[in-house]
Formats: sequence, structure tokens, C-alpha cells
Amino acid sequence: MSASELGRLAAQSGEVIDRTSPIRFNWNGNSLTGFKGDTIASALMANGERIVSRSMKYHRPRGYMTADFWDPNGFVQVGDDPNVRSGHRLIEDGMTIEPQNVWPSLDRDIKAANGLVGRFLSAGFYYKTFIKPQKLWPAYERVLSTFAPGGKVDLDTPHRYHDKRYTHPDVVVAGGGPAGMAAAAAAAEVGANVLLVEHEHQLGGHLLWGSDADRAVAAELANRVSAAGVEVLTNTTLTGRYEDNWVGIVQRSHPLAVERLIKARAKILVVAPGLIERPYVFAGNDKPGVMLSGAVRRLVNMYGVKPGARAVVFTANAEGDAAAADLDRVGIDVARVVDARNGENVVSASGSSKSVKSVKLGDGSEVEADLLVTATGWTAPTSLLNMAGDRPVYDEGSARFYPSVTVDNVLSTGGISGDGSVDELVAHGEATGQLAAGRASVVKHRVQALTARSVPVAGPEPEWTADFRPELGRDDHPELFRSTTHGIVDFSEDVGSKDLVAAAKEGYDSVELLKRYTTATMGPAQGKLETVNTVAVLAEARGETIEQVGTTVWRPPYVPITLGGLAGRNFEPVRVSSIQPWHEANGVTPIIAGAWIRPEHYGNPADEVNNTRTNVGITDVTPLGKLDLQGPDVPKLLSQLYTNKWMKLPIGSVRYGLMCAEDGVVLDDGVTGRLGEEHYLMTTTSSGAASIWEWAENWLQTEHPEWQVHVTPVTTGYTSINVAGPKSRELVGRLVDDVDLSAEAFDYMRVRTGTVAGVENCIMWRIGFTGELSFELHVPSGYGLHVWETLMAEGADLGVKPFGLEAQRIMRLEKGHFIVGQDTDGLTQAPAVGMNALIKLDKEDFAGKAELAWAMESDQVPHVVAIQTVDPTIVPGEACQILKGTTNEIVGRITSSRMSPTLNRSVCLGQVDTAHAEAGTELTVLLRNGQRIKANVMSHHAHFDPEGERLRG
Amino acid sequence: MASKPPRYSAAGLLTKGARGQTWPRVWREVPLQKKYDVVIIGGGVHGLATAYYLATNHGITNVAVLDKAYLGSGGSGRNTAIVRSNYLTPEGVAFYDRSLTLYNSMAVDLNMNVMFSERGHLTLAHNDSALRTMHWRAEVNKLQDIDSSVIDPNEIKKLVPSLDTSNESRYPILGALYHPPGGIIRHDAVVWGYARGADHRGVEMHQKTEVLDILVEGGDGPDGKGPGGKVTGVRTSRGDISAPIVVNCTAGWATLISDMAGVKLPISTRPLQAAVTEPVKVFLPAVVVSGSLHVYVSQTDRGELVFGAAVDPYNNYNIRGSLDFTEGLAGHVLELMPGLSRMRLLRQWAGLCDMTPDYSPVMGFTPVEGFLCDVGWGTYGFKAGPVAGETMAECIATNSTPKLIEAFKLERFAAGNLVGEKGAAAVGH
Amino acid sequence: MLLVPCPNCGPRNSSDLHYVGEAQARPNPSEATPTEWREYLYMEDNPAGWLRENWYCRSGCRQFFTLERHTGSNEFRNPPMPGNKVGGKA
Amino acid sequence: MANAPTTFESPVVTDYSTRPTNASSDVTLTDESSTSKILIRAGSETAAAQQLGVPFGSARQSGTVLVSGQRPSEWLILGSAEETDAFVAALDLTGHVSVVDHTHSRALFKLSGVGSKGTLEKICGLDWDDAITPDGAVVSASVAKANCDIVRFDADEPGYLLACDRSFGQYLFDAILDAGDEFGINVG
Repeated sequence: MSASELGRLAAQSGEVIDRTSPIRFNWNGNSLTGFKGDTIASALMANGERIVSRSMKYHRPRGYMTADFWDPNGFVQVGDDPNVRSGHRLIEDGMTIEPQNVWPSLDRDIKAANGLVGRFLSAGFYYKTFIKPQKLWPAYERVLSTFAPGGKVDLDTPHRYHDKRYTHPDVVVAGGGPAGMAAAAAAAEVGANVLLVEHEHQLGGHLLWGSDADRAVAAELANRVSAAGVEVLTNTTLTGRYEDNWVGIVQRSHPLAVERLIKARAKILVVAPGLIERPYVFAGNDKPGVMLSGAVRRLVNMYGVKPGARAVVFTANAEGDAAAADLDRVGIDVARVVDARNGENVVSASGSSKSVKSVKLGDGSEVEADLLVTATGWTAPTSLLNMAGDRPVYDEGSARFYPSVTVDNVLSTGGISGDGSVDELVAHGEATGQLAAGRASVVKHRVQALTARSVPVAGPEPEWTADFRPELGRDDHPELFRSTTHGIVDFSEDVGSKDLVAAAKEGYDSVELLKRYTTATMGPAQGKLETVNTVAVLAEARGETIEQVGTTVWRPPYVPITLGGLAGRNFEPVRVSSIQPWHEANGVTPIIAGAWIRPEHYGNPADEVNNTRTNVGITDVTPLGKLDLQGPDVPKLLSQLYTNKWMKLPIGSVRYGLMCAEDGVVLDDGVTGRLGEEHYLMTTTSSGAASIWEWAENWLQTEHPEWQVHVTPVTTGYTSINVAGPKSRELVGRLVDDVDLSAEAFDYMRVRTGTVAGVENCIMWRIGFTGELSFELHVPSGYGLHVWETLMAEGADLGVKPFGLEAQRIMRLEKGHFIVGQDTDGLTQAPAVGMNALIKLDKEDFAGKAELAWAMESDQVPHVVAIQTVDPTIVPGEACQILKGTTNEIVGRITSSRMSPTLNRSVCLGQVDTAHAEAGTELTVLLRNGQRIKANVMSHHAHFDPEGERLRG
Repeated sequence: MASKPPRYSAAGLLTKGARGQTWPRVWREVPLQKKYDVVIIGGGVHGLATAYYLATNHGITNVAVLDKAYLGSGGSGRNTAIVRSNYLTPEGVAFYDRSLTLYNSMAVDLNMNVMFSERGHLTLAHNDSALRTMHWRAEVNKLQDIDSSVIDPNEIKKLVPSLDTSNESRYPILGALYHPPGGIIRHDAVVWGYARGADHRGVEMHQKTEVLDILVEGGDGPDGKGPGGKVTGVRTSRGDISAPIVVNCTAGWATLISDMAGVKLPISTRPLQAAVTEPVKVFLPAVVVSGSLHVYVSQTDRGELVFGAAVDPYNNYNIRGSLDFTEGLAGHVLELMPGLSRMRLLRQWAGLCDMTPDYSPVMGFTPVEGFLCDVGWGTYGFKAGPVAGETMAECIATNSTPKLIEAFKLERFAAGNLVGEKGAAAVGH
Repeated sequence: MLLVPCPNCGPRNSSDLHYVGEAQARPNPSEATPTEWREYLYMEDNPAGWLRENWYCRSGCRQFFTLERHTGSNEFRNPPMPGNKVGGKA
Repeated sequence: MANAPTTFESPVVTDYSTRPTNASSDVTLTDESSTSKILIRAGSETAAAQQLGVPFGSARQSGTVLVSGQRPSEWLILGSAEETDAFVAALDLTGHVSVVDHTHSRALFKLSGVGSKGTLEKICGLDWDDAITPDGAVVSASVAKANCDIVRFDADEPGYLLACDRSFGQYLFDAILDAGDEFGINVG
């Protein structure tokens, strides 16, 4: 017999392929033809291709075993898409499909030599070897890693359009077989909003490969589902059930997006995934031509594919019997039906590397066949129920696991719950749908009642519906896991029953240790096919029952899902000020600061500094946090948040303040001005804007609810422009005529409200971090660009130029202003920053007071100091360490450093310990290149204009 | 004392393979005794390493390691198996460097291939502040002879071609801290290796043995527990055991165990989630970490990508995992490596992390005599396993705190002397 | 995604809220000893069971409130009471 | 003296005039950022709170302005500048009452049409079912990761008013357009 025994049958009554629509595709370099509706698997088998892959460890040739999504042998590369499930993916015109895990080719694979030494490569062998000489392990490792299975990632894969959606259905049904469809229809018929999710391309479940009567039931149910208004998603997988019925769904059938992640908050989840057929463990059970009964029935009935020429059918159940009947019907020679229920058994399959040739039976006879069909029972995919807290329990009589824990908002129906005729399954599904709808209405009522809305919920809460469903039966089934021979248990990991027994004997004898040691159940099939057999083999090795051994925990997702599908559209908000269009039109180099896009510079930061120090510069400081504070108790709040005093700030004045957390660590700083009797404006650092608002609310809502203060964020309500430089007064004066800008009337640290460039209600502060005479203008943002452009136009003759964040940083460093989070860190307490005068321990309370009191008594605090290198041309990199003399002992570090265009020398701020904080101390700085240089601690933080004459001007 | 078991080697594999023989149990199953010199609670890498070094370095072998489930069932088998020593503080660097040294020689020391893959570790910086922290770490590291330096985007691209180093990205890569000695290791093998090594020297491992109470006399608290008390033993699901020394080597349950002795800890328990993809051909040669994007990733020799992220945002003892984690993770991974969008996430899981306020552990003596802690390991416990075991063993054997763990004493919190790792360790892998 | 029962907004995804931490009373900073203060700053009850904890409804009503949650099952109990003092360290 | 500004500058600066219009579209996004928006905060004991009347979680048309109870003890008044000014002038502001002009602080968009619910569902995790979020409902939530105050505001067809921090305006406008693409969203 040869591979050509495979092929296409005459048309079948239930086939899902369209024989009038041929599709050409490429497999392993050959051009083949299939039909619309074919999966890659059915198309390949119809073309006589029996071997699709090589196994992971021993590189044994493998053919289709389940011929559906779960097939461990059916992984292929489709274009740039690795590990595609060829039993599930439909063929498309021009598709390029390549086998995986083969070298150099599918037919001749050199690594198959591994199979010859298989007895030495027992599971976990690598833990016992490559130990010595240790130096050689990296070389071994490189070789081992070439054995990694799977397809290839194409690093140039474009970022395709993925999508996301939320939904809040009353009932989500996972599984569109008879029970799932009935549940969805029944729930919708009583008014529930239902989402039905089916993993396959059609609704119908196992009815699709059943009899004509089965398919008639499926069609009728599908009509009911549609008539009841159920939202149906096929080729879509419910990947996980998480807390509070948060359900992840990956839709692969969306018309616009490659994949769409749907996040559903299901009031009730109905789990109806059916059953997964279990392979049988015996010698040769991974030979091409050994298939499960479901695979054969799908191939024959749905795709009109001939899976072999002469078959042995090993059956323990009705599905196996039906497979034999199907084969017989389409003219395939059924050489032998081996009935497990009569004590008959299959011992081994043997043949060439291409195919099974003969099957040895328990009675000692050998039957020639190129197809061995096994029907030895089921695995209940309880994965989704496990995620809801269920631990499945084994039932010996029916030889499978069942759910055991009742979760109120998760119901199961169909094969996972028990056995029954199609009518019984439909009836159970209907009852489940009604139960789900009833419970969903209660949940909905509760949500409505708890959610403040314009319309109150009507009526009392409906009663919680008790479970009224009749139980499904459990058909007797022989316990069939392993024959008298050893075979493969985990096909994707190439782990055999012999490996499991050996590992158990070595002490890896609990399910979890066994799976970690042998990697059984850890591969792409994630236990769907092999878990029960793994447990059964372990039970056998330990001389225990399956129930005693228990099962492993199924972890999400239900099926592997692409990173692209999970990521969906990735929302990354960005913020810009109202002047951003101008920045972009004027050659800005932007910098990303958190969510903000800000101007870093417009070409040359040093020039920007020089111009600001000589003429006038303007800079966009909109991201500066701004909080509008109103109420009689604002001073109390300020006193609580800042370390200094605030009870007597006069109207029209601005004050600097330092904020600490309760551990005394510097949290933020900024200025606050008093605009009116009970009206203040607080500024925070840009990065602290959101957290300081929350911090203020926390104090107001929890510690001092009696204080009357309203905090309102107005950060971007105002576009903030700092106008700095010797000519700033003149420039601002050209735009303002209702405020006296003279030094006498509007001096340093004052605030005024007025009209700027015709824009009313602007707030002006006389402050600045540049050290120059400066005005900070806060302009209602709808006119921010207007004011900026007016400043540029009106100041042209004064030499006005914009400056960016980098120039700001240089100027603030020249002035020695520290930056919270740069010159301080997560442990820097307030006494370190040299502003002890601002820490008022005589206040009754303020955030951080207790720790600051103790810190002030201690000399074990670091100190932020200004540092200058002896060689003015050397700028030590930020984070360079300051060492004690010639030792490697760290006594501090450079926290900020720049070349100062104003002083033409390098300037730094740094943190040093107490012993090195005194002005004039000589420091040793270790440069990044390893060189040690000398530097000195300065007497004042400001390198430039320490008396502050310029800014007061 | 156990008889000397056969050594693992290629020759042994061949012989046993040829003869169809099996190997002896990796550790013995023995009856639980009534009395031990030291009881260690927690059969993870910390507890087993402590037992191993007690036996090898100090000859203390009448030791029981108790685990409520199976060995390695907690954080030891759930972490992402990354090891490195490029910490921020000199204390941290010295400590983890010792751990890395022990990991380096572990395969030979334990006669078990733990598959240490020294492949290099990159911590990406996406903004100025992160880049400054990377420089800070590099500068501190080089003072202690740790191979650690900041490299630029071109060098990064050469090392890891799958990274998007263009400046088109929302999170542009400005540089990275490159630490060639960092790498990954087979975490389960570390657990089994220590267990096997300790077993050979007479230590007993007891699985499925849950500690229900710690027996303390003479303390200030209720039932004679708490500060001033003295440990007399433990109550387990299999009966009482008396022991003068009880060591808490648990993670995720550290506060529950120490509460049994009346010792309060500065710990909140948070799940840390991780995930693994299906295997593909090996393409990622180094460990890549991005703090800003809360993601770290490496590729195993089997071809799977292993991912981790930040701890969950609220206290929790539930390790079921969340969709938000995988969703956010996937988004962030694709920001870094857009070419991976067709890779499939295979499995997600979580482990419990005991977070302390300063991202540093709590080690050594407690106010209850005979009750020691090796806890609070946050997300970095696996890296520290060997050195934690070695120093805890020394602490027990010498009844004094080794210099290497002086900074990690419980008293530092009451004294306000926190360790400064916080800045660097928000996603410290 | 955990559903958090905000007393004002109703059940909301936890990503809309900020977890503040265990609910603890703030000692008087002028009278507390270092031990007391640092116990407040650093020590946690961290129960495996019912925990009184503080949340801030950041994307919704912007109110702080205290809830009781089981740290194993993540179930909330007792109707949350708006306006409880909840504190917070930083 | 410099000229006064002539027009309000919206945070949405992209020119959509060349964007193709979808004739069969059933959803429209309109930039309403120039609307006057006055925030009033008043404790329940104040006269102003009594006058405002609208409870938290709902919005009501009061004459020509829309009064939205967007947070406990917090209302946003929407309308033309003259209308909102007049509305505020009529309030009794005694006691602890704050008035903050949010016109410049918040971007404001109107999403309307049959497809508006489907569009919003793609970027916001709240339940937009009629029973939970009926006409006149007010909620605050994250929309495409930007915090928004949202009013369900039906006219002839379903609609929503979304207000977010001004600096996020352009980002959010584009995020909504992207989400509405499959419904053929048009810019109004």
C-alpha cells in the first residue's frame, strides 16, 4: 500500500466543502489543489499527503491523528505565521504552507537519528549529563537549542490591524454543539442578550460529522439561534474565564481585523465545549495512519476525504462503531473491528516510516492495514471551569473526569456534563439556557440597583433561580489508557509512557513534579489530548487509582492565542499643549515625558540659554501641574501638604513649598499663589500633577473631611508660558495694559490677574527657575497659541526666541535648583536638599513631620550640594560616583551635570554624605571612563548669580 | 545516613540506558521524626539551599525541610528563572554577585545540570530618567568588578535584532544596561539538585506536610508568642515536631507563618504573573527587560519565550491569573518587538510575591529566639536562592548575622534604615 | 478583571480604581514614637482572608472608600460605607 | 497693544476636510470643544445644590443649558457662554461653593448615530445597555485609556457627549475615529 491510497471520495451528504470552487495552494514546494471549505489537513490528505511533520525529540514522521485543531502532529508554517493548526485553518488561494521541525526536509530528516538513541534520551536526560566539563555546556547548549521545535518567526512581520471590543451580554455560551446551541436559543427566547462562541467554522459540533438526522437537528437549532437574535461568532475561541466572569474571546472571523479580542463581562457563562477524544497508548501509536475515530468521521463526512485503504477499527464506544460504519459505507475495506467491550485489544502498530502496515492485536493475530482507528474514550476539557475554581473528579464507570464544584454564575452543559442522546443533550442545553437567563436577570437587576443612574431600577430583585435541570447520564465506558505495550503519551513533547514510569520511580511521582520533569502536558496541546493518559500512567506506576493521583491544573488560555490578537489596538494616550502645532512648524526636537510630548529644543540648547540670558526667551511649560483650590480652609490643606507655613500668605503673593511623604522623603515641590480671599492656585511638578491631586484629595476626604476645600485640576485649562530674560518685562508689557508690571508694583514672588494679548483672566506670576527676570503667564488654553504667537511677533525686535526643556534644565542647574526624582531619589528625606528653614516642626501636623523631626536630629542624611570640577572642561556624566579618596568606597554621586554656556565651565549637583558636604571639600569623582578627577563642593547651590539679583530685577 | 547514590553523567546514562536500568529516587521518602535540630518551613530553592549548606558547610544534618505541597511548588517553580547581579546598591551587588558565583558552579557542585545559560541581560531605558538609573547601576557595578555597562541603540540592535530600536516607537529605546554574566537557568533543576544534594547528606525532605502552628514559649504576646519568646517546635498536619530552630523560608505565605510565631513583618503579598509562548526557532539571544513597559522576556533552549511583568496592583493570595496581564503584556512585547505578533501565548500562571517597602528581603533573627526568617523576596527570590541559603545556614550555625545580610535585618524598619534598591527594582528582572 | 463595588458608581473594573492599601489609623505625628510611626508606615497585617482596604475611584467618582475583600476569593462583603477615614501613606 | 484673539483654538487641530465622507454612515463624531463648560462644586447642604437639583449620575436640560451631575456634589454646566453665565448668575452661591470655568480645561466631543454605541464599546469598558446607561445617564470612565466624563444624550438618535482633559483631545478624537471606522464614522 502507498500514500496514494489517500484521496477524495465521492460527494458526501454532509460535506462542508464546495467542489465547484477549487483552491490552489503550495505545500512543501509543490502546488496542490483543494476545495473551498477544506482545512489544510483535509486538503493535504485529499492530495495523498500522509506525513505532515516530524516529532519534537526523535524526529519521527507524523501524520494526522485527530485532524482538527488539537492535532499535535499538524503544526505547519503558513507564510510568516508559525505553528498554524492545519486541522483547523482553512486553505486560501495562493497560501504557502511549509512543514516545521524538519531538517533538511520532511522526507529525509537527519535528526531522526535521535530516535535510534531514544533509550538514552529518556525524559529529563539533560539534567544528568553535560555537567562536566562545565566550560563545554555553552557549546552543548547551542547544539540543543537548534533542536527547538516549532516554526519560524519572521522579524519583519508587519503590525497587522488587530481590534478590541468590550461587551456585557447576559449570557455567553462557549460551544456551538447541540447543547450549546440549545442553551443559547433558549436563553435568548426568554429575553436574554446572548453571545454564542464557536471555535470551529460552523455551528453544529459533533452533529456535523454524524448522520443526516444529526445534521437536520443541527440546522434546526442554528435556525432557532438565529431567529432568537443570538449574536453568533464562529471561528472564535473563548480563551479564558477570569474573575467576576470576565471572559476573553478571540475572534478570527472579523471581516476587517486579522483578529479581534473581545472582553466580555458575562452575567452568566455557559460552558459547552463538548468532549475531546483521547488517544490510546501502545507501541507505534504515533505512526502515520493511526487516527482517532473523530478524525476519520470528520474527514469522511465533512470533507469527503479517504483516510486510508484498509482499516482496523479499535472501538470501545458508539463513535468507534460509527467510524467503522462510515468507512464501510464509503467503500474502505474494514479489515477488522476490534471491540474493547469484548476484551479485545490492540498491542502495537508497525510499518514503514511513511505509514502503518500492520496491526498486532491482543489475541496475537496481525492484520495488514494502512489505517488504524482508535475510539478509546474522552477527555472532558474542563479548563474553563477550572478557571472558575472547579477541580474535576474522576468517574471510574465512564472512565473520564467531570466537573465537581458548583459556581453560581458558570454553568456547564453537553458532553462535559454527561452523556445522552442528541435529544437529551438538546433538552439539557435548553434547561441550562433558561436557568442562565433567569440568573442573568437577577445579576442585571443587582447591577442596575448598584449603579447610580437617571432611572432607578424597577421592582424588587427577582429570586435567584435554583438549578432545576435534570442530570445527564454517564454511559459505562471501559477504562482504556494503555495497552500491554508502551507508547507515546504526549505527542507534541515526544514523551512516552516508559519515560513517565521511569520518572515516577525516580521520585517525580506527583502529577506536578512529573509534568515538570518530563514536560508531559507542557507542550502546545496543553494537556487536551494527553492529560488523562499521563495521570493514568502515573497511577499505574504508583499502584494507585486515577482518583487518588488527581489531575493537573489547567491554566489559561483555553487555546494558544497570538500576541497580536491579545494586544489588539494598543491605546497609548499622548498629551500635547495648545502650542504644539507651532512647535512642530518651527523645527522642534520633541521629547516624550510620560504621556506628554514636549519641546526638547529647537536646534541649539546652548544658544537658547544665551539668548534667554541676554535678551528674552519664551518656553512652553504647560505640563506643569496646576490645581485650583477654593474654600475657607485652603491654608490648612497647604499647611498639611507642605513642610512650611501657609496660614498668612497675603493675597497677590506666591510662595515656594516642599512636599514630603509620610516617611519624610521628598515627594514634590512647587509654588502656590493666593488669587483671592479663598482662592489659590497650586503648581506641582509635571510628573507629579496627577498624584499630588490624589494626595490632596486623600487628606481632604479621609483625615480632614471637615475642611472646606475644593481641589480642581486645571493643568491644561491654562497654557503656561514662561517669559524669561532681561527684556522679558518689556516684552510682556507690550501685551498687557491692565497690570502694572513695574518692579515696585509687581515684584518677585507675586501673582496678578489680567489681560494678555487681549485674552482675559490670565494669571501672571513673577517667578522662574531660569534665574532671570521672568513672568510665568497662565493663559486660558483656547487662546494659548494666540498669546505665544503674539509674544513671538511683538518680541521680534527684542530678540525673543523659544527655548526648550534642555535649555531649562541647563539654566536651572546653573542656578542650582534641584529636581525631585533626579537630584533626590526614593530615599532622600527633606533635610538633604538644604532647605531646613522650610521645615517647620513647630506646626501641629504636616505630612512627613514625624520622620523629618528625627531626620533633622540625625547627621546620617545625604546632602544635595553644588559641585564644580577642578578642570572646567570635564563634564562628569550623571550618576558618576563620588569616592572616598583613592578607595572604592562610595560617598556620593553626581545627580545632574551640564556644560554651562553662561559660565563656560561644567556645573553639577550631587548627593554626598555628611562628611563630604562642607563647602570647599575636595571630592574624587570617578568618570565613566574610569578616570578619577577632582572636584569641589561649592558654598552655594547656585553656580550663577547666587544672590539672585537678576531674577529680582 | 543515606548510602552514596550513583552520580549523574553521560556514561551513567549510557550504561543504564543500555541495561534498561532505572535511577534511584532523587530524594528519599522517610518517616517524619519527632525532633530535629533545625526545621525549615518551605521546600523551595531558599529552604532547600539553606538545608544543603547547613549540611555541607556546617555539618548540621539533623534537618527537616517541610513543604505543604511538593518541592518547588511555590515561587521556585513559577519564576522566570533569570539570574543577574547588576543591582543598584553596593549591598545588593555584593549579595547577588555571590549568588551568581554559586549558580555558576552549581552543576558541578550538585552533580545536576541546571542548564545555566549565561547569555547576557539587557535592561532597556526608554527615557532620560531610566537611562540615568542605568548609568548609576553601571557605575556602582564596575566598582565591584561586575561586568555591566550602558550601551547605545546600535549596539543593542546588534545584540538583539528583533528589538525595534528606531525612534518611531512610542517608547523609543535610548540605551540599555548590558550585563553579560546575566542569564537564565532551569529553575526546577535547581530545586531538585539542592534537594538531592541535601538528601545525600542526610537532610530529610517532607512533602505534603503543612505547618499549622509554631510553638513558642515565654513571649509577650497571646499564648506566650511574640517578642521575647523562644521557639520549641512546630505543629504540622502530620503531628508536632520539636526543634530549637525554626526557619521561615516561605514566599507568599511568609506573614501567615511568622504570625504563628507572633512576629509581624512589613510584607504585603501580591501575585506576579508570567506566561510562555509556543516554541519557535531560537531567535532571541539575551534576556531583555523593560522597566517602563513592565515586561521581561527570554527564550528557552526549547524555543519558548518566557515573559514576566510587574506584580498585580492589589494584595492577593489568588494565583489564577488575569486577562489584563496577558493583554497588557502582549501590547508591550509588540511595542518592543513588533515582529512577534504571530507568536502564540501558550500558558499563563502566577506565583505569590512578598513585597517589602524597600524591595529588599528580611533575613536573619527575629524577636522570637530560634525563629529565623528568610522572606520578603518580592520578585527576585530565585536569583538569591543560593546565597540566601548559604548565609542563612551560616546565621543558624554561628548564631550571628553574616556581613552579607547585615543590611537585610528586620530591625531596619523600626530604625528607619531602609535599603535603597527601590529605585531600580520596580521591575527588577 | 476584578469588579470593585464603588459605593457611588456601582461595580467597576479594578483598572478604573487605584488600590491604596490596608486601612490603618494614622498615629499623631507629634506624639508617636519611632516604633509606632514606622509600624504605621511599614508593617502590614496581610491576612489571607478578609482585609479592610482602601480604594480610590480614580476614573469614576474620585472618592476614597474602605471595602472588605477576601484576599483568597476576591469577594467583597458588607455594603461599602462612603466617607470612612481611609488614610494612606504616599 | 496686541490684538485680541478672534477664535477659540480647539485641541483638535487636524484638518479632516479631505477625509472621505461615508454616505451610508450611521455614526458621526463632532468636536464641540468651544462649548462653555462651567464646573460647580457645592455640598448637599448648600442652596446651590438644591437649586441644581440634578442627582449624581444623571443630566437634565435646564432651559438652554445642560446640567450634568458628573460626580457627587459636582455639576458641569454646558451651553453657550452667555447661557452658562446666565445660569450661574442665577445660582445662590452662598456657603462653600466653587465655580471653575472648565471651557479651556476640557475637550468636548459628540458621538451620535446608531453606531455610536458600537463605537464606544470598542474603547470603553462600561456597560452601554439601555437599562444600565439610559438617555440622560452620566458616567466617568476611562476611554481608550483617557479619563472621560460621558453623558448619554439622545436626540433623534442615540448619542454621547464625551469630555476629557484638553491635552488628550486630539488623541481621543483620533482614537474614536479609529474605533468607529468599521461603522463608517464621519467627522461632523
